[in-house]
Amino acid sequence: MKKYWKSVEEFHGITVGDNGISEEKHKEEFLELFENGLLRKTSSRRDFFKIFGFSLSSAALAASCKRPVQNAIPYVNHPPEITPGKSLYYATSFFDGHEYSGILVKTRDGRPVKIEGNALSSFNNEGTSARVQASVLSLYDDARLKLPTVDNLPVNWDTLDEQVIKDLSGINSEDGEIVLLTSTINSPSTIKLINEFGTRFKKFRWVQYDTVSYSAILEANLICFGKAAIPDYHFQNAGYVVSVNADFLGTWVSPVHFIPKYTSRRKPDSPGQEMLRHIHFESGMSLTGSNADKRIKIRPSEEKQLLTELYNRIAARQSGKEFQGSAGRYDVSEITESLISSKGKSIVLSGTNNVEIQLLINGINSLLGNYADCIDLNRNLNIASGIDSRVEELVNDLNEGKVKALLMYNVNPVYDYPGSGNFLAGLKNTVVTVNMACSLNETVGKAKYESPVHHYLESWNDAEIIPGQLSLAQPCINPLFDTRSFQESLLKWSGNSLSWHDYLMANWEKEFFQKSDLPDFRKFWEVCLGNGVFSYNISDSKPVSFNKEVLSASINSKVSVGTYGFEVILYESVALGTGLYANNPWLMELPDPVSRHCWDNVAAVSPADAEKLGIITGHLIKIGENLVIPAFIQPGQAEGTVSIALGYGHTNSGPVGDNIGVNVYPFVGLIGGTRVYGFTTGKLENTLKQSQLALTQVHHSMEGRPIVRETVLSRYRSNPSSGNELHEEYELKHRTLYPEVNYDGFHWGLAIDLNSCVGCNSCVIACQAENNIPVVGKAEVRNRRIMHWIKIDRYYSETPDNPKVYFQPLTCQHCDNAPCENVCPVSATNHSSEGLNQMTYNRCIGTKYCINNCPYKVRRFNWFRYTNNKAFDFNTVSDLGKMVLNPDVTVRERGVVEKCSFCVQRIQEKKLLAKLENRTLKDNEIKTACMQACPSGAIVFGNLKDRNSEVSKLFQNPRNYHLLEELHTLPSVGYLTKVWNDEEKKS
Amino acid sequence: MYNKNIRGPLVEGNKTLSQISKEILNPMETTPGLWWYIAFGISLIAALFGFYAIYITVSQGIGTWGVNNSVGWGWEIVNFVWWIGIGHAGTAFSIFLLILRQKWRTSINRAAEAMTVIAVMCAALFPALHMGRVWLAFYIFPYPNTRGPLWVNFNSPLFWDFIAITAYLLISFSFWYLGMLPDFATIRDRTTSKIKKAIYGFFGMGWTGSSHHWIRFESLSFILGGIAAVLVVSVHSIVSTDFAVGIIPGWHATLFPPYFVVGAIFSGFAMVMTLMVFVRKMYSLTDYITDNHMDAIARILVFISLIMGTAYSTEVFVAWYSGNEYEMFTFFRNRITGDYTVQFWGMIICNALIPQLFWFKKIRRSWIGLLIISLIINLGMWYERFNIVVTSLSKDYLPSNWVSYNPTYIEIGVYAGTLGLFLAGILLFFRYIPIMAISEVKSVVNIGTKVED
Amino acid sequence: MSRAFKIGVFNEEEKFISSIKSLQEKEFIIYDVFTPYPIHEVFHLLRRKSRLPTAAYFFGLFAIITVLAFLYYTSVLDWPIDYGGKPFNSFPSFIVVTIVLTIFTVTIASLAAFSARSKLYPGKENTIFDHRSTDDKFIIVVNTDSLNNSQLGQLVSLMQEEGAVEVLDKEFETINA
Amino acid sequence: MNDSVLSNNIRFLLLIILLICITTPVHSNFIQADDSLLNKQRAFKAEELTKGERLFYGLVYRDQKAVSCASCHNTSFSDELNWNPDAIEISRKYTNKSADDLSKVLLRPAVEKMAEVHNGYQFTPEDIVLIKAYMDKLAVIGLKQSKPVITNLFLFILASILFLFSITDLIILKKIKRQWIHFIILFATAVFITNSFVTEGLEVGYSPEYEPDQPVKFSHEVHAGQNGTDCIYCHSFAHYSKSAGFPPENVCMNCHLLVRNGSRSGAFEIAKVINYYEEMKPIEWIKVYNLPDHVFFSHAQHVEAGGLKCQECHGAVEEMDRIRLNQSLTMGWCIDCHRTKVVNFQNNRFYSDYKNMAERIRNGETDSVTVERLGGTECMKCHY
Repeated sequence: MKKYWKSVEEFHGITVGDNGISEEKHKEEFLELFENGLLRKTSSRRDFFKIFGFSLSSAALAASCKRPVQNAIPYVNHPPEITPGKSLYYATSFFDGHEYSGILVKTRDGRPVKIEGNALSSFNNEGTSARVQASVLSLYDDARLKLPTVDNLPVNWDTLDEQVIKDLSGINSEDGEIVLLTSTINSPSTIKLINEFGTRFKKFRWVQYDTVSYSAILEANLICFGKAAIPDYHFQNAGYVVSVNADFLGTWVSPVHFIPKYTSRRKPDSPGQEMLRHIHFESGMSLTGSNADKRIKIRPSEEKQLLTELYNRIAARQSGKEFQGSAGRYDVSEITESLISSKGKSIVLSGTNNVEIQLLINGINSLLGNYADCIDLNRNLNIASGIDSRVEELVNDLNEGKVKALLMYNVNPVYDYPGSGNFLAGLKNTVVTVNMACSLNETVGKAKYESPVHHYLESWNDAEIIPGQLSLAQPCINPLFDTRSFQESLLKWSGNSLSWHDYLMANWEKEFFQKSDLPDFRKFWEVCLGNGVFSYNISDSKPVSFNKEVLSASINSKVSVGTYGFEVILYESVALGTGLYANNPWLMELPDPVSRHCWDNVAAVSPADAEKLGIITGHLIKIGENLVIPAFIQPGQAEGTVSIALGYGHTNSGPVGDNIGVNVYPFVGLIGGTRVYGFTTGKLENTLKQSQLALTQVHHSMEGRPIVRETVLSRYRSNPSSGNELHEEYELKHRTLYPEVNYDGFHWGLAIDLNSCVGCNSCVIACQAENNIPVVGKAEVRNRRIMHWIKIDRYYSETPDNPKVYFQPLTCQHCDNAPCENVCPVSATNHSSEGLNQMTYNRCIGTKYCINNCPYKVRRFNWFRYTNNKAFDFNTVSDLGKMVLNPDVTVRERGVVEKCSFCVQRIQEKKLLAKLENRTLKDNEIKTACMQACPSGAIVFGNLKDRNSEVSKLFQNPRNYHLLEELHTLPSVGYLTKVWNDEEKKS
Repeated sequence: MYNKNIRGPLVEGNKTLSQISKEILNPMETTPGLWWYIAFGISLIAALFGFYAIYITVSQGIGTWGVNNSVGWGWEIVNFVWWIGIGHAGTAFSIFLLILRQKWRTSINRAAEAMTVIAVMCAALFPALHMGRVWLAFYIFPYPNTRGPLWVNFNSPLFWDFIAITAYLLISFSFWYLGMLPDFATIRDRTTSKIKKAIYGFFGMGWTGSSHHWIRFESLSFILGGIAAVLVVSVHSIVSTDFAVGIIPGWHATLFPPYFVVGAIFSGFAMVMTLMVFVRKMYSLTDYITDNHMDAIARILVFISLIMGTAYSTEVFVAWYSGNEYEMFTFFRNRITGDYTVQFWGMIICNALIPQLFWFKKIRRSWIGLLIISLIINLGMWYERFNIVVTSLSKDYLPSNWVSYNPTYIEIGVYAGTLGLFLAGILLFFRYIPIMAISEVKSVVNIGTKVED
Repeated sequence: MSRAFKIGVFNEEEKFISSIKSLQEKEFIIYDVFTPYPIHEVFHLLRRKSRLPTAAYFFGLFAIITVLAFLYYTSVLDWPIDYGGKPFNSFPSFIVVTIVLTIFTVTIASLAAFSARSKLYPGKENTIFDHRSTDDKFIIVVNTDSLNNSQLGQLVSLMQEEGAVEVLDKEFETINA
Repeated sequence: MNDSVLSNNIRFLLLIILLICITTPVHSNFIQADDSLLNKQRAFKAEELTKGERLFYGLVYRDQKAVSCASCHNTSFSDELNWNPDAIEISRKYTNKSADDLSKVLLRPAVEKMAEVHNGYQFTPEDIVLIKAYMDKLAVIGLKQSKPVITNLFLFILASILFLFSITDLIILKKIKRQWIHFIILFATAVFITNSFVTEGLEVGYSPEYEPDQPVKFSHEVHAGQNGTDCIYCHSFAHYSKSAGFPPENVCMNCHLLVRNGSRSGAFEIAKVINYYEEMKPIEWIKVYNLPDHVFFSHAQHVEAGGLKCQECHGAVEEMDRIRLNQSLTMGWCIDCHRTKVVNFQNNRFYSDYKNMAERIRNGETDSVTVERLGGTECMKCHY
């Protein structure tokens, strides 16, 4: 057994718990729900019958002794597709300018309640990220903009249109320049519309602005291959991956796209394929670094030298020469050998927004011939198009008064542009400013015209994420507020009388209909709308040629390797990303997968530095002159570096997101036309003031216990049950006094492959959305009362210097010999004949005995009333926020215990469906929310009584074991051992 | 049989029977001293604070306490077990000593039983309060209902606990009350106040001291004593099953039932001693509660202390001997060393080491020594329960769930409230109920003067 | 119809007991004796016996059977529920409940039996022959309704001989006992 | 001495009588009308309004016979089902119409049933004007409403105090010498207190025979009974959704586009429905079968998969005018049924997954499979 170490925090005795409820200031928002909906004369398709939805949700929440009179309010005209009490799914697409997923939206009685992955969307293949899962809550955000304003005064749309058109034509007649600043747009119809809009004006510029920029990749590829695009990385074809500072499993480009490909090659036993080996260089501890077989710490400033050496070594090896240059701090000779041996089947990538580095990457990949199978520039990812220099140019132009009108859509530069003061000054300097935002943000209120746009679930759209892979977005609910889609506004302001929906259809008829083999457009449209996606073959363009000249310059340019001071890395956190959803309480409370803290951003410092500076987790440290932020001792952090998450510190994002953490966007540098996410400072001091952090896990070592069982590939090959020897031993030891319970029909089980799980946390939010799990807020998280039914435990082993990281999703194990069931005095928890550990909320009196007696501690207690309680004003206080509640799951009262139910509502629903259809249940028909959301397919649910079901097979797998199986609790959850593609550590 | 010449008289001072009545009833018939009012005032303030804390708990939720998703039980269960333990002394005194025909118990058992009843009532408050939905507490009754009928889980130690405490409270009260019948009659027949006569007459149930009454009284005492002896053992055994049936390291031990019972008697006797020191001082009843009484309790305590020490070392030994890594962690790295060393070593020192001072006669005969050590024992017993409840939960199987636990002022308030209630109850008991069983004292006043057969 | 009693009041236990003995020798029927504390010798002399222990035994037997039957009925027959893989008839856990509930029942039933048999209940007002008997006096009460004068005289002298501090005459219209 | 006892007793009795007087529910006749609204109708004098009221109540005799409008058109809330429109509804409908309109409908009704009843009414135009005046007033002030002055809680507390007092008096104070008074009081208050406890306790979440007035006087007896409409025609989702569904108004209009005259309520109630539909307002029906929110109940499961008839749970709806809660809707009621109902084990292929059970049936060990035997009484079949 390996030697596991005890955590840094435990040594210093971090206090995690302070009592008292945080008094969140509650912003009273008037809910204009009933004004439009009730009296509307026509009830069209997807009309949101507000009263009905409301009465249901209020019914779900009303809890009192004597029931009040309940009304049942039917439709006046029944919309044919809505069946009260049945879910209706709409295929649509999620794209917020940064992240894309093809999704299905589950609506109940006209209101979207859950996002699910669209299995037909090959891009994300039914997986979704936490942010996509949580986006449904943003629909019901009180901080959404509710009506158009001019100079911050409410107006109606006609007035606004009139004034905007007048202003724009005025500027146009004076030859003034009109600029449209948007987030990345990959909707072909919208792009066409923008171009059409632009041609109406004499001087028009369209600038795309990415909050977190991929400008360097775009520019490097433009230089090398003549195409400004982010290539698609085919990890499923790669046998060897070297990544540098690119958290492609967590935040970089499109994790939800990369995770399934990556994990499909990380299976130790997939036939005919070598398991992928992954080497990762980075400074902070990222999700990708945690999953890498080998993680090497570097300082950001060393990256270029490292890649140069790698390039030169490969080049030297290929030309048969000895490597001549100077060797860096890390011996990359082994990596060089491996890369060359898996030539054409490897990927080298970097996430650094630096053109030179990206050129080097391109050079290495070209040398290795990876552009054939592994890196696809032809079918590239249309996920980011912003070029930093163009934005910078725009800001300068704004300040110089060259731009007369600025139209902004889905951007928040006042918050996230590095020189936001500069931008704001430019904005003030511009005559006509129009802001089109969906929800409250820092830029809102700064422009003359506020033209609020629909939430994506309310609007039509399309997207071409990869050339040839199109998807449609359709409204799943009538607009809740007096908003209008961005495209509708453009159409209006360009004098086009078509509605955006008609425009979209017309464009599809013209552009894409001929690419299908369906006979008429109506049919084509219906099929596309039903599937949500449409793909067609694009011609394989000729092999890209690599422009080698450009490289020499960047190889020869000198870099200074930082040897003193601290290098600060600014990164996107897995939960909050760029900070677009800061007001989403689900995401705010989602713990970071590695540091396991939430409700804050922190400065991750390395244990060595912490010791040097006397820092303990929670100390406020001062970085540079004016950045004061709580420190967090992050094992694996490179010495001399500090990592801080972007996206926090909002000042105007709504009651949840405001004043949480520190905004570090102002510290993003602008060097040579690209944004640099980091800076170097000589100054880092400990203020010794203590800040209370919301940590959800304070002990990080497994203490030598066989909790996550692991092996390495070579040992696995010789013995598939290596690392899992205990399982057989305990199976033999299991004896019972009592006769074993014989399950008939169904015995539900869940298998979790620890090798596939990358720890992305999307299951956590999926579960939260599905099961109406309340948000408890920072103070209660600190009191260790987070409510998530599934959590992803993270353990470290080896040295705190550069630990190995393990992720383990932990949910109710549904033990057949459940210790919790025995001890409940009122029989509120007992076992079902289908192997479910049943928790009956309405019977529970809250003795908490079951919580104590659960060895896995997966039961949660409703410490307070989280619904209709002003102290917990997240999403279960306002009527609007409550609309996200799943009507099939009871909202729990104060004082009852709750826990994972294996999504019993889904089990019951599918069983009923099978009964109604007079057939047996199919394997994989029932999917729990966590299984469905998992992009890597690590979670498999099914019937253990069915020998042929996928879960049964996984339970037979020699890698399968049960958590704490020596207790003979007989869990229905199985884990598959973690297999590292690494040589064995000599202990 | 008891021989006065060897062991000294049970009641000193050659009292006549009427003198006994008069002296024991003295606290009831005279206005109490200032100390009584001050003490009562303090206890009322504490109780009021407790009521406030209870109000907050019930109106806002258990979230106002420091317990969390890993440590589901905190001070409330610690205090519950502590009170229940204290509540064992009265019955232990009355019953074990009754069955063993230890006549020296007579001047102490009333107070000890009163203490039992009040302590058990304080204890019973906690399981009720720790429930998330105390208004649905009736679900725990297995009564025929409209739900199917849905019964309760008879396997649950908490259900056992519930019925055991209910039964214990009822039986302790019955036993206590039964013993008071002749005394109430004495008061009724002695007093000149009409109100007192009416009230004590009502509660005296028409007792006359007839031979018919006495024979049935004696016989009922022995029945109740006999079955309550079983109950005393079983109640704390059942309380211990709350933990012993659990699967958590540090809980899952077969040692628990005897260990808890002995511990309970230990804390109960210590509390009796604390009280007796006060009673002797405040009411000058040294003739009834003689130095020999205190000596006897101290000897029992030192004996039990040795048992406790053995139990503690057995626990640690078994944890090591079992080779179970979770048990070893709990004992060696979370109690002996680790975050909870104060509580663990506090427990060892207070319960196993300091009571050894009772080997010295000087200390056994010094009221201040008795007082201090008895208080220390009660503190130690509180530590013991804290050790069991909190340390096991705070670091159990999965390190990801490990947390620490700190009480909030609400929890402390509830505890202070029960202390206040207890003190107030005891003070009222001094004031309105004969401190000693008058009839029983009378029956032993002359015992041992002539050596019986 | 009123009833007359002779009441002998004694200060000391020994004298009181010997008085009982001599009265019984002279074949006086002692109506009752009242003492401040129980005296076992008196029970022997007056042949007082209690059948409460027997009753309690049957209460206990009844309780055990009822409780076990109830447990079996509720957990096996009426609504069997699987708790942590245990069989429905998980007898060992029933033992605890049975013991405690049996004790509970026996206590209640014995108290009730005591109350009923002794006719003692809250608010009951019994005839008090001499109110000092609950304090420090030992009292012998003899019903004198059927005694003639010589017998009365003998009775009084006998009591006084044995050391009665007082011998009183009392008449009561009704006797509550 | 006797005097004082007597006077004591008399005083006590007087006190009780006084208490009874206080506690008897007092009905206030009318809710005070808003003067400003009445002022608008000051065209009529108070006497005239009174006369209008008397006419409405049939207190003005003509030729030895008087017609009382109020005898058919309720002027106060009533528990009895009255098919005729309430006075208030008519009044509101005619508020903005002239007395002439009223006269036309009143004396020459077009609707068959109404014509039958109103046949031979003789009102002078003046009468009608006065009646209309009264009805306008009624439209403003609303129906008579009984307002119980004291709540049950007050009575309950009073009874408890009396109870405690008499106990105290019986034992300690002994003011009242006659003990039978105590026992009467004790008995009466004990009965009252127990009764309150039991009734209030039972009514927690449970209201048997609940039969509220609906916004439209819809008769299930007419629709489902006499006309034989299938339940599914209106409650159309019962076979495939969790909810059976309340019929949208366009379903009502399928028939009532043509059928404008009802057999029970004439044209008035149907006109209401049509009005709702035309104004695109939903009818806010009052739910009778309410399950608590922690219960998941699926109609599809019971009707389609379980093959239950609607009447098995909802009773003989086709014989009810107003819908009445027919079941206790307690958990015990559900469980009883789950214990006895047999599932369609052999014919629904879904159940073939229950291999042990199928085996036992093949072996003849058992013949019928109840819901319970497939886990139908487990918590998470209904609560999640």
